[in-house]
Amino acid sequence: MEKMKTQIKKIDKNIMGLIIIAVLITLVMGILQPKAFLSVKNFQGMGSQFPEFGILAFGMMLAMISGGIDLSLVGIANLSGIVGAIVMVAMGGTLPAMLIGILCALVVGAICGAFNGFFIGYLRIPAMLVTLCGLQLYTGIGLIITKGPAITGLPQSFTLLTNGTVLGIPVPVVIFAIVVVMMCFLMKSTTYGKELCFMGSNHIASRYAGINNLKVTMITYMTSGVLGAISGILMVSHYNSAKSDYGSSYTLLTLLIAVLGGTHPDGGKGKVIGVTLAIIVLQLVSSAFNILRVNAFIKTCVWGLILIVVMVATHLIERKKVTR
Amino acid sequence: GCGTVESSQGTSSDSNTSSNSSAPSTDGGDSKGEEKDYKIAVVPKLTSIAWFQRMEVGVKEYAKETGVDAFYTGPSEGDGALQAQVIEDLIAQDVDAICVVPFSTESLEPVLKKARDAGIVVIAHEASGMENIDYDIEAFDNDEYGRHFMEKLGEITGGEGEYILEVGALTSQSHNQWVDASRALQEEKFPNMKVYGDKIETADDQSTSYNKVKEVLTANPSIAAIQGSAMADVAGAALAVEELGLAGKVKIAGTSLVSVSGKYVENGTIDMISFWDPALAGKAMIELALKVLNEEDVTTGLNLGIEGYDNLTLTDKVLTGQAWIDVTKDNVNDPAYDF
Amino acid sequence: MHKKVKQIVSSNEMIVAYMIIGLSLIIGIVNPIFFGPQTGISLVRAMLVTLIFAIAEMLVIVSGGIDVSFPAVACMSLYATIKFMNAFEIDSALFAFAMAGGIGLGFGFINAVLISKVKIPPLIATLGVSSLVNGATLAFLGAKDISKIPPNVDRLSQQFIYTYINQDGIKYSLTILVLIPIVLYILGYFILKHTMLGRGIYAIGGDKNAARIAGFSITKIQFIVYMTAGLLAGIGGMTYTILMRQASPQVLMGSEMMVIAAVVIGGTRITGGHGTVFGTILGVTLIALVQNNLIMLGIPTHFQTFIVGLIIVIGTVITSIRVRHIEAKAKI
Amino acid sequence: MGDVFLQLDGIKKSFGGVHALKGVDLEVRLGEVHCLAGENGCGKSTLIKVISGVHDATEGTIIIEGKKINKLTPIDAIKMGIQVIYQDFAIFPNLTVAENIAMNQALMTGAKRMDWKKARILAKEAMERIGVNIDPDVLVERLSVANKQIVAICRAIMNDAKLVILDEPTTALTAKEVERLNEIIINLKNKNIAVVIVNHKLDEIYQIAEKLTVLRNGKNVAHGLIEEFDRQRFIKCLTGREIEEALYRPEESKEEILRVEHYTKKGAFEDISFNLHKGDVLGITGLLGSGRGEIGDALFGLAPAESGTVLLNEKKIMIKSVQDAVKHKIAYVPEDRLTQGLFLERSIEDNTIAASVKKYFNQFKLDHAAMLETTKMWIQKIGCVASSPQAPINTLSGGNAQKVVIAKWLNTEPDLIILNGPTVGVDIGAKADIHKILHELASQGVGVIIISDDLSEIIHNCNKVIVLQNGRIVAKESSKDLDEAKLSALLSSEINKRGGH
Ligand SMILES: Nc1ncnc2c1ncn2[C@@H]1O[C@H](COP(=O)(O)OP(=O)(O)OP(=O)(O)O)[C@@H](O)[C@H]1O
Ligand SMILES: Nc1ncnc2c1ncn2[C@@H]1O[C@H](COP(=O)(O)OP(=O)(O)OP(=O)(O)O)[C@@H](O)[C@H]1O
Ligand SMILES: [Mg+2]
Ligand SMILES: [Mg+2]
Repeated sequence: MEKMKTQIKKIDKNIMGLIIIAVLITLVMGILQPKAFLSVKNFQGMGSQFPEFGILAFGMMLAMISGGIDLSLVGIANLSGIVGAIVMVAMGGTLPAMLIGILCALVVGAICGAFNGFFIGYLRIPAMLVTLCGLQLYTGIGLIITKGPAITGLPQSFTLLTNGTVLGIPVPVVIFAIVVVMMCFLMKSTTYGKELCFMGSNHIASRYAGINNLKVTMITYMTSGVLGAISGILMVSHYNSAKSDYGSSYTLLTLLIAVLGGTHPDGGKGKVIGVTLAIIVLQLVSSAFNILRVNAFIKTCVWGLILIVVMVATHLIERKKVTR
Repeated sequence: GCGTVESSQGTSSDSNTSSNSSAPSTDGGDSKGEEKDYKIAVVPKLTSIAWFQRMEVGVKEYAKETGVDAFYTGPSEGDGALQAQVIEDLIAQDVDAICVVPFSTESLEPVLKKARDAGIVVIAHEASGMENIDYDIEAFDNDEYGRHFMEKLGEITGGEGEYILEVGALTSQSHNQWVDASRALQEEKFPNMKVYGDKIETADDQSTSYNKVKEVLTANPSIAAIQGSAMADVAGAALAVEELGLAGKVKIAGTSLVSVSGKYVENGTIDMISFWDPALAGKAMIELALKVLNEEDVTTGLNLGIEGYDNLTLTDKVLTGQAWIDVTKDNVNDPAYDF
Repeated sequence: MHKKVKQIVSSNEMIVAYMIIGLSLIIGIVNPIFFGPQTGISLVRAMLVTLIFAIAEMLVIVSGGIDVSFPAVACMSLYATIKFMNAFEIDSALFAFAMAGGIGLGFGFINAVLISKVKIPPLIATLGVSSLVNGATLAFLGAKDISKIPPNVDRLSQQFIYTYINQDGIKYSLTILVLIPIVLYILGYFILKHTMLGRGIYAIGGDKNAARIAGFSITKIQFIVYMTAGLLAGIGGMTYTILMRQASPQVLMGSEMMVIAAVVIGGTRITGGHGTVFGTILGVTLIALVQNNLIMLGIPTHFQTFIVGLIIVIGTVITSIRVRHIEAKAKI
Repeated sequence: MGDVFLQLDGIKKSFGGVHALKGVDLEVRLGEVHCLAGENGCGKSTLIKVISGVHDATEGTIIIEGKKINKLTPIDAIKMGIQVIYQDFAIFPNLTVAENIAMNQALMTGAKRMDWKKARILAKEAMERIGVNIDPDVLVERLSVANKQIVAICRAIMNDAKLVILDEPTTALTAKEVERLNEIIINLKNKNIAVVIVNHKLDEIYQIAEKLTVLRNGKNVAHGLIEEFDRQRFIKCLTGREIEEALYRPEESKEEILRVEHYTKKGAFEDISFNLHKGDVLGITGLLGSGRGEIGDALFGLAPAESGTVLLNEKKIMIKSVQDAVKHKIAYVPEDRLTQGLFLERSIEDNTIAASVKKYFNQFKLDHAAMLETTKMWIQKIGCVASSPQAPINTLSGGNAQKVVIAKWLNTEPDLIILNGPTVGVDIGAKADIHKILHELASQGVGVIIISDDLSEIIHNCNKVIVLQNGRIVAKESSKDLDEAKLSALLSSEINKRGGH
């Protein structure tokens, strides 16, 4: 019983930390800029921003739990967005066309993920290398398809997907919430979720336990790819166009979110709730910076700083735990 | 206005109209007395390059001199998605006007539509084809600007020889417009000149420009002139030309900044660079936004009281000025152009 | 002896060499201009800075780590140095390299602390430092390109050790800066192969635990490795500035991918412990060849990202499969 | 006998919560051959690592040549003349044989340069001393286990050490090589060098040792001159018990569970044929590198065999992957518990259900309650001492953790269970528990194969034994006809010449 309590305490520390940060930012901003920060509009504005990179961050989380990393997510997002957009435009922008376009995008995401998974799981090339190459390849294919310029001429109604609201809640937030629920289910209630954690904790032991590491790896990167595609679809809708270099700055951001959300860089550990909170915290920080008109470079600088500080803090906490 | 239309002559150095101190002159700005406290945001493509840092200088100056709450904010990287997010935040903050230089025009249409739906005035720059804007303001007519390079190159090469055209990206609308106009003029006015190969794409990167120009000069040593479009194009070209021992033999002109290509202009490897002052463009955007907010008339002949933007031509939603600056060996050391 | 020959002919290096030769033949057949001294000179110049970064990266990877912060560190080093020198009117090439190298060394130290002391995974630590350094450069030093390089420094770009003039009278000159990678690679070869420090780098990359037990100081070696990588990033940055005659705070960002790819294709195992100086040169050559001659092959611009990616994937897969092959071979 | 070189007093060492050493004393004199004995997992290797500065002792004092050492680092230890052959060799796979051998010397002298010529000469000399000949320029990752062990030995003996420690140096060696090693040890002793040797094989101990220290469960239980220990006392000290364990000798049955024929994997094992009847516990033994582990790996699909047939319950099956093996209800308890058997940071519950997650997926979700129930059931059934099913597995003692590894497989209800070193690092009590579980399984009709180099374990628990050398079966015996001495002779006799050197 004792142990269970301490364990609950341990889990909550990370999540508590994130909640405290979120509350602090809201408080400080509420005092400094109540009108700008606490307005419904501002929260709606945030709501149309974070789902894009938030959904990518879940892909990164899965890859990191498996003991790898997925640096190709942005490439996948854009490639699947491009394919989806082309299909929609080619089919005339009707509702079925949009649905088929979305489907195509998801399939492309899954294929790219399968490619990553194959090289990582079957050929056992380190994930970092594979996905770095993958980023280059998918971006390259995107460029070949578009020849550079953005694909436009998408049906106007498609922009509603991200620019509309449901009961005052931006549609992307609704989609994001669905993704969160599905991720929770995937991690908690499926065989795959359990096996993923096993493989990430100790991939040798998981092989010796009869877990099909190749299959788990394939599912991981394919899911990651599909999440990339969902994010890609959101971007296509948000920007009403598709291009091979949208969101190129999201890679670092997703990595930062995953680590901040308590995902262990060596694999095996990661919580959907932690990552969700980290996404929200980052969006709050970003929005606060914008309202305070902080120089964008400081933001880049601070992202790096947060990443390092989180890692150092984790290290210190863990060391204290060991010596105790 | 002080009326420095430095178009084709481009030699008058006008050191008296030092551009970084030129606030909107009073005759253009008298309408500002009665306005309420407007909040106007200026959003560049990205903040990490010299060009847009110069724009920031202009915005800050404007805010300081007029007391209007005009501010500069933007993404640190060239990424259409990031720029859109900045604008989302601005919409949430209830700004009165957004002045934007779109990184990728397509990706901004939906979010600018949102801004306009929220009653925000949207002024764009370098984005003449956009739909969801109030007005777009251009420093000059792109065709005219492109042609003036060929005038210069034709003149100094004596209208003979092959030349190459560089663009930052094959997808860049303005770059292509410049070189196309330039080529059209050459065919008409300098029939003995001939373009060599395709447009060269440099990805706005100096070393790419360097490497590609070098490759072309190797393949065809009879090149007589080079016209660049992106900021780094002529600098890279000049470096290649110098290294291959062809300085003076190959004439170079194109868009660039003194901070990028100044020394090649000074030593004569580059014959002329042209640019428009981003600081002034920033000021012009804000000034125009104010006029729209105050529901003043916007018609051809509009005078924003800013050098080069004092007699604008309106076609559709696009206002065009005559704000380009030519820099040659003679005026390269003018402190007014030191950016 | 016969066995040795066979070993060398089928070594990793030679496979890359075959790829280089094959590719050269194809380019040469499509465009005969390729075969000429100017190609060599241009290629060396295009590779020069990458070579400097590559040997640093190779060092780090052999030791069992990775460094993606070098582009940001290089940019900070070169930009801060030129700015400082202009502000205080210092005009010495030696100072330029010393200061740039020193700044790099400092960030290398930070990397080393995070990786060796705090035990952050190298990829994440250096990614964080990269973001930090890049943001700081732009926020605190500015974003403007500086073309005013102190004359004595700038002059280096016009010093050549060999000039070839073709029949059209075009000069192809080999810059004196090529001596930097040459010296570095000779030094690198010597240190890695013939000093205990070098063997220690391989040792900790091969088996950290065994290295600790054998009496190597892992911390010390990691500090040396990451600080050297920082130093070389600074020197590489300064070299780039001199070559391009311009100091820009962002230019090198994003070059880490190609450098890592070049190192891996050159036979360095990303898991550490294996890699040679010669292989690294070949890896850089192969990538430079692909990057700089796609136009000669007439491949459209929008295909280039993909083709470069494809070559890297092929190179990586070949290296990885070879590793598996060696591991599966019967033991003696 | 010479002066006291090393003295340890009350050394304690714990890893997290596991107490590997609970107060050990040791005295080693120059010129003596001192044997450190004890069952698997009693803390011998840990003690050695404390002496060589790899581990910091949690408590206790180390006195070397009369000087009290406060903090000992590996390089200090080397400089003080302590050379070690570690049980896991601790050599560099990515470096050449010559380098591996010469490395310590260079580090000890604090050399800055790597002298390749000298390294080769030194390596050749060292190898000549034990009469082997391995190409000094080949990378160690290309070597077989036996040759790796030889490299480790060469590295330790070539220096002018004052104390040479050998942690189970003969696990992969043939009788002849063992003889050579013994000669070298005598040589060292004659040079007034102290030698500490860890060994499980009683015969080898009696051949060479002068002094004996016995550890049990992280504590000293006896020490003295070897003459003071007859075999019986020795065994009693080791195990802590007077009477020998009961032998497992079931009745012969005709019902065949497993038949393996001409099983071959190049470089690992060749032409292996055996069968297993209902009630049988089959023992597979051999030296390190003899292919004993590889047969287990192959039957579990980890490194599938290339040819041969396997019949399980009279049906021919193909095992090309772990999934095939799992599908045919084969279970495998791996050799290295820490890296292959356990998910160290995860809970007991997770570790228990790791191989059978699928069972708990019904009605579109995982049944967490059922998982917990199962875990509790197994904790009880196997007699695992644990505070809660949620406790991380690394808080358990070695024996209890091993029980969980076995429970993990039993939860899959296997038809055949293969255990590679089932009781390494497990204390007597737990060991007996585990053996009891295995006997029960066998009598219930589950095929049980024990792969082990613990000869007493094999003789006591298996009714059939096969002995391997260089991947071939050299003896198939019923354990009725065997005793430890005979089995030991079979292991290292040179029936099958080793290739390579
Ligand atoms: N971190 C811990 N928290 C709670 N109990 C622990 C912890 N670590 C060990 N224990 C318990 O303390 C006891 C002593 O552990 P130790 O590893 O010394 O056992 P042991 O005597 O060596 O047993 P074995 O022979 O099975 O390895 C065990 O019962 C173990 O379950
Ligand atoms: N690094 C470690 N972390 C946790 N536990 C450890 C570690 N090293 C050893 N142990 C534990 O300490 C105990 C003693 O192990 P040690 O290796 O010293 O045994 P040993 O007597 O050498 O056994 P063997 O005869 O099998 O070699 C074992 O229970 C083992 O599981
Ligand atoms: Mg041991
Ligand atoms: Mg124990």
